[in-house]
Amino acid sequence: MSLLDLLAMLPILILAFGATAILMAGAWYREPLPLLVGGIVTALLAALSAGLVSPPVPEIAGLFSAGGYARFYTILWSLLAAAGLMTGSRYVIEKRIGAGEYVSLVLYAAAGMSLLSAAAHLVGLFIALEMFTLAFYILIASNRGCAMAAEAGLKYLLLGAVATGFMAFGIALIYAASGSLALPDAVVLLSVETGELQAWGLLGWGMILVAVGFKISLAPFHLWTPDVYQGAPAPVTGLLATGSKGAVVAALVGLLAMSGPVWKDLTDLVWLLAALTMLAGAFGALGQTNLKRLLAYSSVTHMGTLLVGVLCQTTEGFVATTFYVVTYVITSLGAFAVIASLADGRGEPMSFDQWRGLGYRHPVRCGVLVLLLLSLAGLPATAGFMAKFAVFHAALQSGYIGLTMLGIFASVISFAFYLRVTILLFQPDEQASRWHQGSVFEHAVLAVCSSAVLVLGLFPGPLFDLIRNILP
Amino acid sequence: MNALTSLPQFPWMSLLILMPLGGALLCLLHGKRPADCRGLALATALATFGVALYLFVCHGQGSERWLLYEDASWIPAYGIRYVLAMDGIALLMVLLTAFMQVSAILLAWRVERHVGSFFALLLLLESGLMGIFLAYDLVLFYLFWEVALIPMFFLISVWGGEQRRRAALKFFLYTLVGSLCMLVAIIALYQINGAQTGTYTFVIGDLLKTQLTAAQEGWLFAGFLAAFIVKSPLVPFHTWLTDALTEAPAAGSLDLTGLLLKTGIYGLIRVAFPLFPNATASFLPILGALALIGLFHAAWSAYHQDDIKRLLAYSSISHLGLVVLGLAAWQLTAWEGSILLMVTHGITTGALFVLVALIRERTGTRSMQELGGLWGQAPCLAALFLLFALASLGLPGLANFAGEILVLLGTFQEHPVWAVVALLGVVFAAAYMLRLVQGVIWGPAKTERTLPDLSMREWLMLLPMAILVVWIGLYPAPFLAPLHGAVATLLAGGLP
Amino acid sequence: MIPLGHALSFAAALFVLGLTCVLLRRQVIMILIGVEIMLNAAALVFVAASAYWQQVDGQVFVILLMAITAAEVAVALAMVVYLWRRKRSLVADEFNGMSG
Amino acid sequence: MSETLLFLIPLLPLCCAVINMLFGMRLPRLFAEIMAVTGVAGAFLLTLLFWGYAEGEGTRAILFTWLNSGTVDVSFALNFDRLAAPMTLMVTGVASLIHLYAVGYMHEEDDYARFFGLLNLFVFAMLAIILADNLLVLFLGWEGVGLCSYGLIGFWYRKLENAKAGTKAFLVTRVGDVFLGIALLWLFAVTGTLSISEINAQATSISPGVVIALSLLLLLGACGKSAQLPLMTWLADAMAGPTPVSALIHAATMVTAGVYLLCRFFPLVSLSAVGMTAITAIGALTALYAATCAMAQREIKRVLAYSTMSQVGYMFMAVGAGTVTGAMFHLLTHAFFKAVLFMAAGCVIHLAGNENDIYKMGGMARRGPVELFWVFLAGAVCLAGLPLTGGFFSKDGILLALFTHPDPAYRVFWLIGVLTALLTAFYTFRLVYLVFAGEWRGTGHPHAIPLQMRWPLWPLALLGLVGGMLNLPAFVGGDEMLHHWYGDLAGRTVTASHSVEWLLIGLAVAIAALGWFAAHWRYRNYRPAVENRVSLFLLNGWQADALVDRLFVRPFTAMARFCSSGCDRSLFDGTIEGLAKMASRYSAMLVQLATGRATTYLSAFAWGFLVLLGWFLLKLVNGGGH
Repeated sequence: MSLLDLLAMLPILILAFGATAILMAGAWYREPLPLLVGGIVTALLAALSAGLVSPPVPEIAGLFSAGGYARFYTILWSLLAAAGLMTGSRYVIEKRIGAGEYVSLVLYAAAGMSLLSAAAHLVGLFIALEMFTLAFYILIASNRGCAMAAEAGLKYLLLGAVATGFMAFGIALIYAASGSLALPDAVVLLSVETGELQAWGLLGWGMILVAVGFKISLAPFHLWTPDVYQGAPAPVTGLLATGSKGAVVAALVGLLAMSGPVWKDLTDLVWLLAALTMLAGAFGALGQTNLKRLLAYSSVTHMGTLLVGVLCQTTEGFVATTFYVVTYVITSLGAFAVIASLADGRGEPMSFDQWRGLGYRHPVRCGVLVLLLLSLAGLPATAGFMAKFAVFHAALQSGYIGLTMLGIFASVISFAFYLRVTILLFQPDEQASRWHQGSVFEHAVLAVCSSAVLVLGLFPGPLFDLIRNILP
Repeated sequence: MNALTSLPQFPWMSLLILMPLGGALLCLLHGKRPADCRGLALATALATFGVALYLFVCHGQGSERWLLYEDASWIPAYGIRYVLAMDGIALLMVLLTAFMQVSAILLAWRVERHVGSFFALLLLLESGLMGIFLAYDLVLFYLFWEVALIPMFFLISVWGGEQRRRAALKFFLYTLVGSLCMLVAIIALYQINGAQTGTYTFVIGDLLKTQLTAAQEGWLFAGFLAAFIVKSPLVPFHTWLTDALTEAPAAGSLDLTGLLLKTGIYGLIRVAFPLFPNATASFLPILGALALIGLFHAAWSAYHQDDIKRLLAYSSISHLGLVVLGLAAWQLTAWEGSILLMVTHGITTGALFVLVALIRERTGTRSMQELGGLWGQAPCLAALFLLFALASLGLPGLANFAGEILVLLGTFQEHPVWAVVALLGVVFAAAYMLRLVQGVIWGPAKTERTLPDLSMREWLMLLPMAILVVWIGLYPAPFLAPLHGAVATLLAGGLP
Repeated sequence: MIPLGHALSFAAALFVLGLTCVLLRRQVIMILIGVEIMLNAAALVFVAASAYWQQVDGQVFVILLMAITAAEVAVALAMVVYLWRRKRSLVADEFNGMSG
Repeated sequence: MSETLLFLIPLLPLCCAVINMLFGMRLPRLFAEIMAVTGVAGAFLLTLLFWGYAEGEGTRAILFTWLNSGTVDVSFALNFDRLAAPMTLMVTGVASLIHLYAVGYMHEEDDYARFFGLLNLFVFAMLAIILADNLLVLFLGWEGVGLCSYGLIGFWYRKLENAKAGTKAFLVTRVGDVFLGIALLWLFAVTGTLSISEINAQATSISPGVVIALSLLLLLGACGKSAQLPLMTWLADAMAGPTPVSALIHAATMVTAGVYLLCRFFPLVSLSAVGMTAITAIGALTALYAATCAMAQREIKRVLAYSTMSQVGYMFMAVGAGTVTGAMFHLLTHAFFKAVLFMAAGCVIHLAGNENDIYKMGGMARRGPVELFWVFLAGAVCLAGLPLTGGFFSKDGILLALFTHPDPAYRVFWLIGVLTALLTAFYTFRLVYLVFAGEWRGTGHPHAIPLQMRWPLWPLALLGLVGGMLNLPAFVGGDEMLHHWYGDLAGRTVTASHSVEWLLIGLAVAIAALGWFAAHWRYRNYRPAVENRVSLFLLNGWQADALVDRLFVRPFTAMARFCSSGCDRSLFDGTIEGLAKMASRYSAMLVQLATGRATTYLSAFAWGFLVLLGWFLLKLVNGGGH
């Protein structure tokens, strides 16, 4: 591994070493705030380096690509980590959670996501996936005071472990069938390879799909989502809902972008998954009376829509998917940040009874929440609309009319449940109680997210062009 | 058109859209001080109206296709442009919007809860409407189309009546289904056209040249139709309107009936018909039939109502049925009549909604069972109520008649039977309107106390409307003049 | 040497066994053991495949897999201990506070 | 240009109306009244002043363009010609007298501004009908008079019955207006113009079938306003309005607008024999029907209302018989004596203490001022058609026209006319006897009758009596003035041998006398009314209202209920709500999948995997994955 490779993976190194250093520091230095700030700075540094330092080599040790696509996501996930730390700061301080551990875990997770999005080799894929999955096992259960957190941790752990098993076996089968773990070859060789081995290979891809389906919670592998989202502390949920899913999707896009005809065999399976997921998410969310669970199901719907974009396998599709990921990450993170910012001694406001009439107690943050929800629903002039627009455009172009119609149907239903929440927020209710007024960090995150949602909604042009350029 | 775009001109239309938007933001910021909000909102609305009036007076008589045209690149990635174009029809609608908005804001003067947000939403709605009437790029059009829904949704769901949440959701989702169908159609059309010409664009003017097979044209047209018919609304897609109008706060229902309904028909005129001439040609008979059914169904339903607001809601549907009938006749006079009728209906029915709100303020009820004898208690109020009711039942010399008779004269040229049947609807209109008048202002007074008559502010609201109603009734020429060119072009470009 | 097909079939059987264990047992520990079996099945395939293709990649991956498994087990057991402390029980289904 | 000044005739009342409506209550009462009266009187004087314009071809004037779109070009145009001029003179003249009368009649009413405003507005609208050169302007007046009559019938709005009567009048006449509207559209479609004079000019070029349809439509339109069968039910109830209103609108002017309309379009209508016969038939039937009803009425004003109906029926017959002169002649005389009768009736009601029922009156001749009796009698003899009165000559002219009509079918109408004349004489004198003869049977206390209510009666009564001079037949040495004035507008010139004319005169005299004697024999000494089924049937106007209710009103309301409750509430809303419910049911089902137990999720995992496996097997089975 040459020096150039090290330079190429500078951002990752910053994240990893920063994390380790803070972990060490945390061991005997118990003051949380400096550690948090340190973590935030580290994450921002990583993002900066990824943005400024153009890597000298296209690939790192044949495991990870260092192309524009990878850098783009590295920036995104580093910023996400920073935002996650900002939203999590008050939670860490008030719940007396070891700041060192928390910060380092978040940074590790960010590193993992960045690597996953850059994976150019099945080994790299596996390592990266495990990297942030392990981090999340701990983060989810990190709130020791709360039974739900433990339960969420358990559920995520069990399913995650099984998913890992599937992942490993799937990779193994592919390797057996194609004789290579490097990504393009694994697929290409598979497609030229004939005989019964190819069947094994396809089976392998199927198993990987199962694992992926768990990570981005596609129906029927989505059932854990609401429980875990509800149980995990909101800042962690924010990361889980955005980063862990986005990174996987990014990897998927990377895979598909270079994968060839083999995937044609998978298309109608993916079609089915996308349709199921959109509907399951939409209908599941309709009956919810708990904001976090509602957001969980809505994330399921969004993953379904994303899958539509992935399915297209055209440049349009990949552009749309990537844009969708970005907007989804921003919006969803913002939504959970609002919840986190309201949390206080009583915990987080979750059930609709707690939210009723809150719009009059905390107008600004509820206004932001409404904006974000409308963006999630896909109202024009917000980022969400441009994302949906791009995806449907791509889908129609590839002739997936039925899927588009399903998507339309799903978004009608999603409008229904998002609007129910907005009505709830501004329902005159005198006994609506006050919640925490939120820290500077949280407000900063909210400001960034909401403005980003509007900017991307009104002037998405530059981002689209950027994505078009960096696609592998 | 290019000549127009090339010469630099002041972006009046953007101003029309942005001014209310700015006002809305200011109102939100000043939410703590209601008085400021009122002043701000009124000032904004007046300024917008001033601009609209200036455009009407100075640019209204142009003879070229577009009186005003603005074009700028917006989202090059998808060839989406920021194109605003104003012809005579758009000009009239813009003028109507600006005018009604002033009254709406005056009507909302008494709102106590969250004044800032209320006025902000009203202004946001205004800018959305302006956008709908001016946008000439399909994505831009769709954007405003949806954006206009949100303020109305909140106006209903927060400030509305007892059933407000149900009504608001129903209103939003019902119209949303339609507009999402339109979105799909828009994208599909965009792709077909792009595949043919190689340049991907959403500008309506460029999409006109798209070559479509009959099947494609039918489906796309259906997509657009879904949005516009639900919004218009034609029976049987009208039930959202009655609930929304009944539950909405006074200013909201004023805007809803006076302006938001018109967007559906406007969309037909400006987008659906020109883009899909052949489909339109084959669809016109169905449209006419729907219009007639709506006309009578709504009139009958109106006759059965006890809540006067609901009655007026149905009367709106009935009138719009006549408007659509005029369009379906596809004849110059009928079209001009329809558009004029859109405007006048906005004013008269709007005024009636204002009066209903005032009556509600005074008596605390909207049920004809409990109302009556208003003439003895508040003569001016009652007199204006009578005036607008008569206008709305199409009394010659008042505004609606001018539009209606043109529609009928034009329609009779093409489809005598339609016109005759529609004429019968005139009796129906008289039936429910006189029932309304009888229930509200005649008869013995139900309450002994004398009610306060019109205040200064209320006069300010109603007097301009009354004057307009008489003016358009007797001398509609200035409002017809801008239409001639535009309508002729549309008709020529529309049917092959 | 053993043909790849046999190895694959055997590994598949192993995998299925692990999966059934995961599905049938209620104890968290047992479920985790089932997962371990699944992972080992994967390892087996890797070994066989690398032998078949005459490459070392497979074996490398096996080593890696072991390491990762170890890490995972560590976390998992920590979690188990934590759960036991909370709620003197390790039956997975008793942790059903949230549903719907 | 001076002919534009002609617009002053209608605009003068309009201005007074507007001023009265806007500021009337703020002005001193006297001023409002004076303005109202002078407005109309001014119009009268102007008509006299501009009389010259009417001669020859008449004068057209255009104020400004009203509607202009495509081929439609409608302008406010009036046409002051030989047909319009006398009518204008009559309307303005009678109206000014009635306004004077109204000043006295309403002197206790507080809401005078609305009253005089509407009354003036009515005069304007009526003049618009008369002078309109454009069908649409005529329609404006047409609806305008309807509106004013609506407002004035329901003037005492606190009694809901009055308001209801007004609404009824408006709606029933609106039904007629629909037919007029259809005619309007159709005329525009065939002639491409709405100018009445041009339409008449082109009349001959329209295909006969269309002409028949058009004339029938016009007839139906006229029926609405003139309360002819089948649209007559509103007039009797319209008597709920103040008496001056009944005198002006529902006797002298508005109800005759239909006749005027037919005369206006005579060049068109006269082209279709069918149309003419229909007009005559309608007129004859209405005349008979109304006369029979009038015989059984108990309220003085309702008697007069039905008599109006039947007299207007005569005018229709005249038009149908082809003599515009006859129609207009009877129209004018009828306007005079019927106005007198109503105004006198108003005085009677005052004297009887707002008592309407003639069976509770009697002895009015001695009770009230004596001239009241004479004036009423003058009107009555004209109505009954006693010799040498105006009514006598005009009615006789019509009967003669019917008798001498080439088509033998018209003999039947003539017979009906004669029979009606008999009945007319009878019920007229029944009225006179019951009201004025015998002893006072009432209870109410008499109100004083102010001066303004008395002397306007005289000129009208006089006009009614000597009205015959307007168009004295040649054989009694008259110069058929009106006939010559109309010239080519006059329609068919009735020619008959002197013997026939004398015969008819004799017959008419005999009939009038017969009617009188019958009434004398029956009502000379008061006997209470007989209550049998026939009289009740006639009292209720042949149960017309009940019929209309069963045929139209109930189905309409039923349909309304169906549309509102049946369709909207149940069907449309039901569907929507049903969909919503279904969605939530699905959601509930889906949510149940998430049991909260990790094992469930694991098994879901497994199921998903199984599905995958199955899918792969499928792919392998059919043509192994490539």
